[in-house]
Amino acid sequence: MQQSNTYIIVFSAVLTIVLGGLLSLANQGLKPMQQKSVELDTKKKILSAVTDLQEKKGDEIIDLYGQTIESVVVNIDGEILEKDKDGNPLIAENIDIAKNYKMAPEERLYPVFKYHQAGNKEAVEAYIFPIYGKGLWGPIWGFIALETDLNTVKGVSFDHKSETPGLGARITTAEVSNRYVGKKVYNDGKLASVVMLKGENNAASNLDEHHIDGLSGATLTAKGVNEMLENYFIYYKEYMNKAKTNATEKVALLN
Amino acid sequence: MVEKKPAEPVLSKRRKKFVSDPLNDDNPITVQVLGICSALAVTTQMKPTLTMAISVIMVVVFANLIISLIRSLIPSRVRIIVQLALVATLVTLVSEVLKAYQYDMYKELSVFVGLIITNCIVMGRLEAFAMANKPWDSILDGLGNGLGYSWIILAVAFFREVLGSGKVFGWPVFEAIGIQNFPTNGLMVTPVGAFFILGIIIWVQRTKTGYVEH
Amino acid sequence: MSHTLKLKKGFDINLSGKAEKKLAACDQPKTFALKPTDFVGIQRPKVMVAVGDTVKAGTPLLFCKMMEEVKYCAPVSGEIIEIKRGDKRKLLEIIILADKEIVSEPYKKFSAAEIQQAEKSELVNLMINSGVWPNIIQRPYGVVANPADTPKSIFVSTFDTSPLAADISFVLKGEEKFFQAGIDMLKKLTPGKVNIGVNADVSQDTFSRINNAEIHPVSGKHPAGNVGVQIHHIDPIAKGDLVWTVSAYGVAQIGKLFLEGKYDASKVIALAGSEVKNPQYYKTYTGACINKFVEQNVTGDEVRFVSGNVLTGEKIKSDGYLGFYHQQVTVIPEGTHSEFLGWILPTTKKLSFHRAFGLLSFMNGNKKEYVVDTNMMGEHRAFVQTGVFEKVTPMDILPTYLIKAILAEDFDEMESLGIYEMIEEDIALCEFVDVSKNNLQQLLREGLTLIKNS
Amino acid sequence: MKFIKDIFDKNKPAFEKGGKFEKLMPLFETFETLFFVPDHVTPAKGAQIRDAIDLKRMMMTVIIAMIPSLVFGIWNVGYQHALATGQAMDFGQQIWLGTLVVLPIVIVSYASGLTVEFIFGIRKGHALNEGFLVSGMLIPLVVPPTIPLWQVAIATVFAVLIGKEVFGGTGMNIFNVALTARAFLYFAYPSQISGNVWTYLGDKNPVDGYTGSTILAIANEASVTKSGSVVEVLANSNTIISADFFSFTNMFLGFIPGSIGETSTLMVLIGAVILIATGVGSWKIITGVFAGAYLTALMFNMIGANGFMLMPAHYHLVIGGLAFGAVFMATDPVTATQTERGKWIYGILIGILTIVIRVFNPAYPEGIMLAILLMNAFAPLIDFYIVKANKQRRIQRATV
Repeated sequence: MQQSNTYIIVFSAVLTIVLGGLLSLANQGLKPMQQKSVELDTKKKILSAVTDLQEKKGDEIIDLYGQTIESVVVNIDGEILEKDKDGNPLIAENIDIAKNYKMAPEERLYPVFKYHQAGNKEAVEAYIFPIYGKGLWGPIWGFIALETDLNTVKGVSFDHKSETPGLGARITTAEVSNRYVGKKVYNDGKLASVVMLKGENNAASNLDEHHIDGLSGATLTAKGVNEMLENYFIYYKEYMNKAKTNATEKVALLN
Repeated sequence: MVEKKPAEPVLSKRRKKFVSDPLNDDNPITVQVLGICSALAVTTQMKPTLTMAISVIMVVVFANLIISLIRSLIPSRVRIIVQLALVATLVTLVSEVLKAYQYDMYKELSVFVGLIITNCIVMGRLEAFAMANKPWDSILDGLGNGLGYSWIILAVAFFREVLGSGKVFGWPVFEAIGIQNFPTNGLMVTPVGAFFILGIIIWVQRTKTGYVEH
Repeated sequence: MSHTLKLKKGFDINLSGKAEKKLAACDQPKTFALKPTDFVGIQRPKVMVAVGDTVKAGTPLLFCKMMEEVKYCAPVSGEIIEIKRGDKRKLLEIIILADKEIVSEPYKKFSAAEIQQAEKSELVNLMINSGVWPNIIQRPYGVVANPADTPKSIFVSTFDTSPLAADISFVLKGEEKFFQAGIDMLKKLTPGKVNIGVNADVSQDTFSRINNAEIHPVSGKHPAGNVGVQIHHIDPIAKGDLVWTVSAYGVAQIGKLFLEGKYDASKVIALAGSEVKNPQYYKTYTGACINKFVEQNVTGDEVRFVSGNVLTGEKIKSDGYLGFYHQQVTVIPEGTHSEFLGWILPTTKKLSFHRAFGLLSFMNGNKKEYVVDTNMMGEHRAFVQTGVFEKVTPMDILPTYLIKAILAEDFDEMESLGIYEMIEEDIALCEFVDVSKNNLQQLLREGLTLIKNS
Repeated sequence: MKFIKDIFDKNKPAFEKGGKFEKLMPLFETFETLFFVPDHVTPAKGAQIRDAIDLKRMMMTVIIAMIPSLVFGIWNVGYQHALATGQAMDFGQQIWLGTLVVLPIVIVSYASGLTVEFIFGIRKGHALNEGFLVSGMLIPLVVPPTIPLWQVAIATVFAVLIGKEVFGGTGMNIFNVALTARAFLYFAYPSQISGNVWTYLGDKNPVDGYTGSTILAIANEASVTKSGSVVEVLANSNTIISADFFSFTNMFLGFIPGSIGETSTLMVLIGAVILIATGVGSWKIITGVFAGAYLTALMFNMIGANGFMLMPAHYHLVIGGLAFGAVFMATDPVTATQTERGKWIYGILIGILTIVIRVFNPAYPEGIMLAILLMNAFAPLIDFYIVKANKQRRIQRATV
């Protein structure tokens, strides 16, 4: 049966309206849930650099985040920024690190997440810094959490786009990230960073507080991680210095 | 008085075949070799694979149902575009729902859910079956093909996750039975591994059924 | 005389038991046979005689229903004593008990000058009825030529490089005049040339003085003497081309028919091979029973009698009959033995074209003569390409690919890879050197049959 | 020999049709033909005599050519162990240790591969094909001595199954079986085979400052981290053992860590001489690979964008598995090009690709493996054009 053009046009129009309506309805209806999902995802990642979240459910995480995280955005000089160039308020959680990475380091925005005791903003327990860099095949990124001395590593979490499975991709495993815990960033006030060594099963004598065991066969990914960490320690240097002074001041005040 | 023909049972033998045939003899992946792209891409772990499988079942069942319902209304000249529009709408819906309730899966599957649109299984069933059959039959046909697709990708995912990550649905099986440090097979994590697993499944299946390429 | 064609590829199989160049005195065999199986093209033979009939040399015995005009005639006069048939009544042999004195059918005589002047149709008519026509072979396919066709050229190879081959110059000694007449006759059959391949490695070749034909000196190892190789280099066959070939003996026989007016099937054959006590030449007739020659003249119990040479010939019994086209009988040991670790032990005694570990025959130089038996020397295996076929095929043809095309029954590939240029004898050396022990000649024939019937 | 023959003859009926072990006939046949060349004779029509060559002998030739590499490899495992752990070991101890490490790998490789072959042989009812005899020896030679045995087994089974049987068995496979095994290991268990710590240490600790990395791994890293010229970095590596540990001579002779059979270019060249002299390996392919690699490396020297590019061209020929691959893998008659002219193209392209992969691909230092596998895939295409040219000549000839 060959329908007339009018029929086809009418049919198409009706179909478009029905399907389009259906889609926008779904979009509107699901929007709040979706936003919450995105938010949860970001917050989960930040928190996982300092605590174990395995047991917690979505709402609990958001609650926990609200209670324990205070976020600020700083620039390369460690100054806290409230508004962006266009005058919109800056929210640390919404900053796209990957986009910032494309700009010159001086122009980037650097979010900082302060982890404190639930409800008590003063009792800071850790600082969480997002990091970003290049692996062997593509970008790698993650968060590093430092203790209040801004020297001892409290925890790290890494992620990557396309490192070699079984080699470089191992940076996401707990086995590797645990190696960082307790290591020191500064050596006598000088930046020493935490460096992943070449090859696995290095002699214990080589693993001092600035060095961790490497990844067999993934020397180049390890090199990317090392560079990423060192870069961001430099970028956050000013902020860290200020935070340290504040902390000592506070301690002095309390005394 | 005209005697009424007794209604066909809801699950008559004929209808059961709609569901059972695509599971093995006429499997969309291993026999018709459709939907290979997603079979390779999403099957590193079982969880996203299951999500993908359910998504495809939903899309193909509902698309079959709707197309079958309005089949007499669809102008034949534009039927492909109508089918495409419907499938695209359903896929977008699935994608939106995933984004809202299963964000992890949404991120992981990302583009592959969208690619259900181009999955030949869906369009193929619409054109070959739903356009010419009643709604209930079409639902069964969609279900059969969806399941046929699902069990294959789940099987592939099972082997890839067990061998590649030592886990099933994220649960470390080897540690559970006392094998620590199971040497995971990196090949299984890459799409190449999926090729091999799929190849072996097809090989075994064809040896059993005696299927010969025409 | 044109430029010498030098062929680098190939391999001479140097066997012991070469025939000494002298004619042995020996009684003629009692029986002779015409074997329709010798003629590749014959599909539906029709016998024209019955058991008990008496025939003369040149009396038609049978024809093929596909090409009725060509008659296959009795080589000797005598009485038909048996018509042997095999499975499905396939005609195998027509056996004649020979007269003491051979009587020939009288045919019209021509002088050399008359041949030049006579009508072509008259000459052809005589040839197809008298029994000499089957000497003319058509390429492609290697079947008896159809008298209705006109070939673009005609080729005659006057030397044979195959193992233990009869020396054609010796065999045709004193027949030069018939050979010349035969060439003159052939010249009338084609608008093109009659090409004669002569052995450039032998000086003073009688055949290089032949007139009315193009002489092509050819030098090289086997298969340089194969007419197919010579055609390939001189005037190759493309799709749709027809070329005729005649053996040197065949040319002389044709000449004799015209000059003497009779079908003379007498020929000199070589009896050779490592198991022959006195390898030498015998004068007899086409289709002779070989028992007279081999009786008391063979050492060893387990031997194989081959009508023809060891590369392309056919196994026959000790009282079997010489093939129509064959000019030699070869006797070699049968190889029914299993050798302990024979696949790895180093040896200089086994002949090999290869030099794989332990095959040291290449160190013997090319003068050494070998005794080779009929053992396969290994098992049949999947086709493994080693590049060795190309080394023994002095043609711009890739035998490996041709064989693969035949296995795949891919007609276009067979055609474009040059199947029209080959018959069994051209691929025989490949069959000999093949590591995987495939029967390539049979395979090639299957391919040719496929194409011919398509 | 008679009594062995008798044993076979006595037991044969059990394996023949209707016998108790009818299904195991291929197995029986394999062993019988290993001892005795069968008494098959040529058919009545056609070639009445055959060349003394057969596939077994051809394959054995390849294995014999590999023996120098194998023996040297066994010794080198012990030698490297002594160097790395700082022990004093005499020649005999080194050989003994090497044998203890290498022999199990060889046995596992053969046992697992032959098992698969037999299963398929029995299913299809044909005797074992000799092809695996070579592959089974190649596999141990291309893996590091530190490889776990179970990985050898899995890789071998995978290679025979996926690399060969799915294509229809020997003669039909597209990819070199041993390289398929190596590639499988490379992608499946990369940490064991990516070029770090390739010296067998056993339960001993290496001496301080020792690196068991392969030269390729070191060179590769040196070029990426831009830490000076590769030659310098090599000269400064493992100075703890000897100042010229990674000198050209040492690398050529093979006194370096690496895959069992690959380290000594000299031994490989001895194998090459055997293969070429016997005509079993194509000299065109071997020469092509070396020439292609050398010229490409020379060209890179001129460009000289990084340390690896600047490495002297002749170094490329003696490090890694290039020589071994060129001589024993690229020449595999089944997977290489089959036309004579194609062999040149095939060999040269392998050489070029090897250097390109080595220099430009930081993750896969061993270029020859991927280069050969890639060219395996393209070999039919090269042949296609050579054959096409042959056909073209035939057609043109006709019109002239």
